[in-house]
Amino acid sequence: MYSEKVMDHFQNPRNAGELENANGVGTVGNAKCGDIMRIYFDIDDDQIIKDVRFKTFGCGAAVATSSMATELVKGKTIYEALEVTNKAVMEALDGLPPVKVHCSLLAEEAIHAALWDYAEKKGIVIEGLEKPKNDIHEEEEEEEY
Amino acid sequence: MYSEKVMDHFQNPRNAGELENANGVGTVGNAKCGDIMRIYFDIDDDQIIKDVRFKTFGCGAAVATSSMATELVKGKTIYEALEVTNKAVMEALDGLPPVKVHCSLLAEEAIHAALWDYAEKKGIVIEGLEKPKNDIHEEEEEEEY
Amino acid sequence: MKKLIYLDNAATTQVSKEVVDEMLPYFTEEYGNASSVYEFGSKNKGAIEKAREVIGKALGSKANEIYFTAGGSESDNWAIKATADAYKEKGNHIITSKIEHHAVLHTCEYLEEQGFEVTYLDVDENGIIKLEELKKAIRPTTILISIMFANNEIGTIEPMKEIGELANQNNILFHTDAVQAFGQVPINVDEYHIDMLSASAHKLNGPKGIGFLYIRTGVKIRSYVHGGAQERKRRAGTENVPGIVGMSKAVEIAVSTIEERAKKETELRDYLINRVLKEVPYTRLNGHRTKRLPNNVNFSFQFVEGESLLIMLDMEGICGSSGSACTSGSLDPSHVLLAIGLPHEIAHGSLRLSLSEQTSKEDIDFVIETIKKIVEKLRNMSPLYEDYIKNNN
Amino acid sequence: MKKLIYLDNAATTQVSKEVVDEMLPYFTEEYGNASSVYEFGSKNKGAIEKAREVIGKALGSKANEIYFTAGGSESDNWAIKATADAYKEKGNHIITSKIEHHAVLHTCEYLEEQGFEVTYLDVDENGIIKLEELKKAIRPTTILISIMFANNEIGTIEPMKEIGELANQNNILFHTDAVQAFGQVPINVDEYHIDMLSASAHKLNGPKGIGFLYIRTGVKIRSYVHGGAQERKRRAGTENVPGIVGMSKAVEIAVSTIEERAKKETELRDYLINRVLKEVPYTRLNGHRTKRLPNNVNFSFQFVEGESLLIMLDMEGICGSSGSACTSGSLDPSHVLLAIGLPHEIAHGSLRLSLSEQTSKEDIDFVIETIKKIVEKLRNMSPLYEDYIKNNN
Ligand SMILES: Cc1ncc(COP(=O)(O)O)c(C=O)c1O
Ligand SMILES: Cc1ncc(COP(=O)(O)O)c(C=O)c1O
Repeated sequence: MYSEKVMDHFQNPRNAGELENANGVGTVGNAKCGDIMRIYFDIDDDQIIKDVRFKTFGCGAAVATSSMATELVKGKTIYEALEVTNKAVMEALDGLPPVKVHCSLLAEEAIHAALWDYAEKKGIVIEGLEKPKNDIHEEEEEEEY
Repeated sequence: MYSEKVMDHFQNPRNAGELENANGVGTVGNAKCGDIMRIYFDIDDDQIIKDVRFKTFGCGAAVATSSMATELVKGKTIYEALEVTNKAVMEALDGLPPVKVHCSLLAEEAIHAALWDYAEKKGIVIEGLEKPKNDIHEEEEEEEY
Repeated sequence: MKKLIYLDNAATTQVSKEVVDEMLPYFTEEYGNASSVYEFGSKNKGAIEKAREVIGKALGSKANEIYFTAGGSESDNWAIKATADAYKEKGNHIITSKIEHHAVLHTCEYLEEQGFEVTYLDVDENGIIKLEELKKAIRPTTILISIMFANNEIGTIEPMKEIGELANQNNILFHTDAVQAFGQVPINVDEYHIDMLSASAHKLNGPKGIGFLYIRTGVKIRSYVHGGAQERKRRAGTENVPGIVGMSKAVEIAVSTIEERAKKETELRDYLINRVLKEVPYTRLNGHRTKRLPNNVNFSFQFVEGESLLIMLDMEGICGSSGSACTSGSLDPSHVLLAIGLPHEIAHGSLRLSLSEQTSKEDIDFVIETIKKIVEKLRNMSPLYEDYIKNNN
Repeated sequence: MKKLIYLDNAATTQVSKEVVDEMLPYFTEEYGNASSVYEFGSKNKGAIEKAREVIGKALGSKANEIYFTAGGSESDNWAIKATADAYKEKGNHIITSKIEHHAVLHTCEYLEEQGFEVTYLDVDENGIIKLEELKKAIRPTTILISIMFANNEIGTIEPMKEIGELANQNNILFHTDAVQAFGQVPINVDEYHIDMLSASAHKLNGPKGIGFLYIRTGVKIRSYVHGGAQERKRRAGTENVPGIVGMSKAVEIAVSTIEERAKKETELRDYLINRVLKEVPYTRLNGHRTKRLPNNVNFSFQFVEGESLLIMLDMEGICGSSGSACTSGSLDPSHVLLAIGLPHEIAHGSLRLSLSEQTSKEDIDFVIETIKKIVEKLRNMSPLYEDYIKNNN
């Protein structure tokens, strides 16, 4: 069901855990959908993401996308991080099963939420960043035959 | 599906064929139902059935019941023959599958038809003998569950 | 063991050894649930998807247009009832033929009880539906045309292409019961504009209890068996993996040998037909002389009743059938033979012999000689024959 | 091969060797059509009738009250839809429960679309239906009560006797989905006033794709799969003889070992339950503590999501499942766990382990240790756990 990359990131999640000195924390998803992601950023004065951690309650894909998302943003500026889309996360993982695409959306949204938190704390505006919804849940569609 | 007795009478039908000097011939059934039986009697002056033959177009049970019916009436008086019921034929054959019971009715009716023909030819009345219907066909019933 | 000449392959076939070998591991080794998370189920899942591809390829369809069922009857029921259900807003009229298998006919009769209208098309003396009649039968409310690919009793192959085109031009769904044809004659669902197609594995040396329904992308029918999310939520029930794998193998073999088998069987078939017609008087071939399944032969022997004939053949080790296998036990003569215009007493005297790859010329020679003897014996016992001879001498 | 501890026997089971051996001849040797005239089909016919007797005996029913189907889903669909169809003059109301298998639930939802009214009974925190609610739900128009014998996710056994008596007193038909219970707990259809009962062979070491519906004499439902005259005209389709024979053998074995299996499995089950509840904090047992299937265990591990847990168990060679097997791939949490009152996040974290005769104490010990490690690992990654600890310290 999952690609090798997904399985690898699920079994050996990168950057799992908490970040004591985080200056941006975002939590998205909800228990009803079965996925909650939290991302912690340590962003330095040059607006570079020096360190990142995540915690995720969710399926294998949710854990793997969180892990991959943290990899993709680590060492990037906040504007570069803003460009990390769910598509990029999925591609980096060699794809996801259709029913799991929403996990990658959640990862994108978690990055945005952490950036938003950072911006609020700093009192700055990150251009192009919208206030994240914390409930990303695509309606499961009737399959098209 | 069939008892050994039925199979025996089907494979080695007794009294199959035509009787040249028959003085009573009865044909019953119709092609629509898939069964036609004809019985030939040679009845002597003491009203004893001296010889008997049959011809049958029909299933295994139809052939076997014809064969058995001829056996049961051979050497009997016409009144004794009149008592040979479809039940007697069936019992003598160790039973018939439910869907084939109508064949034994046909055999009983064929005897009656041949007796009727004899009576008409002789100008006598055989007490207890009704004019046979030549179409014996039980409606196949909806199975009872 | 007694000699056995099995000529009832239209009813069901021997499962080939390769098929059984393919199935075996899925009983005792790879038994995990195919719809599961664990790795142990993934081989099953893979096997199912491979089967879908094999079958899709055989039909010129996409893999995901193949849905597994328990056999031909379920496929027919599903296609017809679910179409009625899904398209009832569009109309309530269905067109089928008088010679369909009971799985189609009784389903249509059931729908009539539910308020649908069904036209049962006549066929000609060879069992071919009349295209003019079909054209005339089409109404604005017609939602489905269901015509079998080839008939199970008399082997006649219907004009699929013409039917498909008519259906297509009139924007009507076209379902075909290809239970007899699939694996015996090449089928391409696009060429014939087929929207739904039923098949059953046990007719082509696969296992019993497994079949499929092809459903063209875009056809909006939903589940017939409701429940779990299997088969993309369209057919519930734990996947019958051994059955699916067995069917896949059977299809693979059937497709790869289709030409040589057809050639061999057609030759034997024609040999059987020609000799019997020549050597047994008062005999009729039922079904079209050439537009027929390579393995199907169906005779009517006048003045002779079918069951008696069958039992006597059986006593010589020859397995044949009379009328449709599924209705044996019934007293009615075959609806197919009546539809091609046979009178009752002749319809009662029919014999279907359906060949397989295994059938040999020696078998057929023996069958012919046996038929000759038996038919003569039965005619000598037949009051109909007696009357006929007396009236014509 | 990697070590494999298969604890998904509620989803499907290994076919036992004796069962396969029994089936094998019917693929390649005794393949003739069971509904035929010839002798070669009669062994098949005999095998089918013997199977009917074996199963009838297992249920305390007559042989001719057993009808073969393609599995549990078809049996459920048949029982419910055909009852609706046959008794619609009497009424249009059906009573079922919120924790039924989807084969029952989706069928009932389908009937609602067709104008029937369905009451879905609540259950208590252990998954037992409330008899008082059932009593109140009964209307003059109620034609059917369909309550499962035992639940497939949480293993809870329903009060069959009480339900059957209520149905009987009120002259309402009683159907039970016994797919999980049959072969695991003794069932007598008369004792429980059961009018229809669904079962599926692959749940008791029989083959997939075969099941049956028990229909009490006098129940007037007709065909669901229309077509040929098989199964006394009530279920069309060429008989799946290998499947029927395999199921019969599986039932024979299951019935003859039912007590010792139950004893052995119950012991192991309770050992697993007790240790996990004691050794893994924030854990809940779902389903009734004692009124449960001998082989069913279902836990919720708070702060942990089920699929992650399953994959990690799988990596250690342990096959389990989460929610109902049939809905995996779905994002919804189990309807059963919601019905017993679990909040969503806990419902998402459930694990079903279903034992077999083969399961050993060593297996269970390994499973317990593995669960402990994995749950800890996942909790350390869980934002819910983090919040919980912070809020409670
Ligand atoms: C309670 C219950 N009912 C019905 C079914 C459906 O049975 P099958 O998958 O054999 O169709 C299952 C198993 O999946 C079940 O556990
Ligand atoms: C033309 C046709 N349709 C449908 C069926 C039914 O298939 P099954 O018996 O596999 O359900 C058969 C065979 O019996 C058939 O010949």
